[in-house]
Amino acid sequence: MAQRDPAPSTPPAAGAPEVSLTIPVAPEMEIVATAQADALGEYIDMPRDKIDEVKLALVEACINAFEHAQTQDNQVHITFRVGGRIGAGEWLEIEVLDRGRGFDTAGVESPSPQKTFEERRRRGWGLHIIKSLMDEVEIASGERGTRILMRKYK
Amino acid sequence: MAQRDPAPSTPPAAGAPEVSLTIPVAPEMEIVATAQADALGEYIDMPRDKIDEVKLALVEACINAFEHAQTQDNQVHITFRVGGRIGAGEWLEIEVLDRGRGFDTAGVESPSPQKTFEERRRRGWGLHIIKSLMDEVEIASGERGTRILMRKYK
Amino acid sequence: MSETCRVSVERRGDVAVFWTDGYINNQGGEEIAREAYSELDRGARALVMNLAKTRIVNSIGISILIEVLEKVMERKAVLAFCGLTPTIDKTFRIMGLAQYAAIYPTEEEALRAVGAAAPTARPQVTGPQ
Amino acid sequence: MSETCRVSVERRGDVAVFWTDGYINNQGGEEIAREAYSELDRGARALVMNLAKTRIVNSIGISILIEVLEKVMERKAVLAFCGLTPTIDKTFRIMGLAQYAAIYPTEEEALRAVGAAAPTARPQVTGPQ
Ligand SMILES: Nc1ncnc2c1ncn2[C@@H]1O[C@H](COP(=O)(O)OP(=O)(O)O)[C@@H](O)[C@H]1O
Ligand SMILES: Nc1ncnc2c1ncn2[C@@H]1O[C@H](COP(=O)(O)OP(=O)(O)O)[C@@H](O)[C@H]1O
Repeated sequence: MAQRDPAPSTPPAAGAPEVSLTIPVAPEMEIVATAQADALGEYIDMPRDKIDEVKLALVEACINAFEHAQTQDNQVHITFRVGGRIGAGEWLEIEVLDRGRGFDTAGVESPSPQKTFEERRRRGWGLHIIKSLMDEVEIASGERGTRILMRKYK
Repeated sequence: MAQRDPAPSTPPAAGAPEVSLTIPVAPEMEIVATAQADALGEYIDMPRDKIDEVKLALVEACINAFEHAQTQDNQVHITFRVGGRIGAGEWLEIEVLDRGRGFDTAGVESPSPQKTFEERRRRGWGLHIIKSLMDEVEIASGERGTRILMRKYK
Repeated sequence: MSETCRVSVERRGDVAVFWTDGYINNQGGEEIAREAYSELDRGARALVMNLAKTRIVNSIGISILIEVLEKVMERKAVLAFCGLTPTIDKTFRIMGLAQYAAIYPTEEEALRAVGAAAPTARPQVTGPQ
Repeated sequence: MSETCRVSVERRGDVAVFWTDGYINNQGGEEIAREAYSELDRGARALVMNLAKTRIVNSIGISILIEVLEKVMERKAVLAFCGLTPTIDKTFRIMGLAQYAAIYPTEEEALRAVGAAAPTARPQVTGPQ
């Protein structure tokens, strides 16, 4: 991988089956990407509702890259990994990487229903939703792009 | 792409949305790959039965790479492209590439029901099925690997 | 594109019932908003949205639904949702939509709660999910 | 793994009815073959295979079904398929399976054709498609 800046602190799960997907920055491509989360969720027999949560988190990560990243390559790079011991702690991990302009992760204001309804600031929920729906989330962003690493246990 | 040997003669459709997927050589990963064909078939509103044909062709191309290619990288690289004018000649194209040992495409014997039933040579149908189910197929193989480029119109 | 949300609406007296089918993103949300505003303009006092055929609503889609909800409240009308998947239900709660709009498991319960006339046959929603 | 084919079998007199659910590859094919040989050993004179819940049979899976067919013919029994998707039907014809085995649209027609007793309730096939 060309980009080294936003390195997650957890080491990649060695030997875990890995599927990588590159989608263009284009409307509804985030939904095309969710097909892969679906297939890999089914592959590890993850319950349907959890697969739906993973799919929404993936959608949010993709549309962030589409909306905010201003990538040069016009692509979003997604890596899916499944791992854990069968029957004990199996998980699906998704890494969403864009080679865009990055952002200051510490500077993002937390959303709240109050801000949303009373101050009519209705956007700003994407990252919060990702963190709420996935079991582990790591966000690394810098001038070479943004990487979101998120994992959900079965 | 590192490999240049098996170059298809048709130029890649410029500007067509392109999704690329890399799967590991592992049991049932071919089915995980079909999820992408499904999603992109639906994206261009391809009829269900045609999507099924594309999926089987993709399965056959993947299991050939799994069974025969002896890849070093233990991966199969798949690129999906959709193109054509909306309402007129829209298509889904799939390129399946392995960096394996390749084979002599001219030397592959055609299968037939007679050989299958009378001579009990039941295998050898994969490439034939791919050609039967897809509208256009190009196979290029050399010592740097094998590339199957196949297209189906909507 | 197949995933684009289809919206169909039926009026039952002063209650408008919406059925969505497919992914609700900015486009789908705007389509719902358009229909909702037109129903409010035509005097609807309650909107019931049945999302049973929608599996994903993204945060942009929800932000538009919140806009609709605000308009509904301004008009002193009510908005009720039903047929939510657990994930959509969870997201609606996270974003606070559930604090201002009612959520019911089934369309029947939602209609009963808003005091709608008995449901008639449901119109055909065309297009894939 | 979810996609692995599940096979269930029910005996109706000397006819064995098979239902598959999921992807038929080498594993799924071998599972079917195992069950088929055991039914032949137990005196079945006809096998009816309902593939309605299978959307993909790969060429390795079909090559195993052809092996089963050959064994069936050796035993002077018959093999009938039903519930095929258009793509599976097409592939069976391409590979010549359709020349030696009968293909019927529905299970009812297949059962009638092989002269089976009236169908009873179908057993539950567990596991996802
Ligand atoms: N991939 C990204 N590249 C650049 N900036 C991003 C990216 N993802 C998020 N951001 C920044 O973080 C902010 C918060 O994102 P999010 O919580 O998803 O809400 P929203 O997208 O509705 O603004 C965005 O407004 C944007 O400034
Ligand atoms: N990706 C590949 N790499 C190397 N050899 C291949 C590949 N695909 C096909 N072949 C060769 O072509 C032959 C015919 O393939 P196919 O028609 O799919 O039937 P089968 O896989 O049942 O042998 C194979 O036996 C193999 O020798």
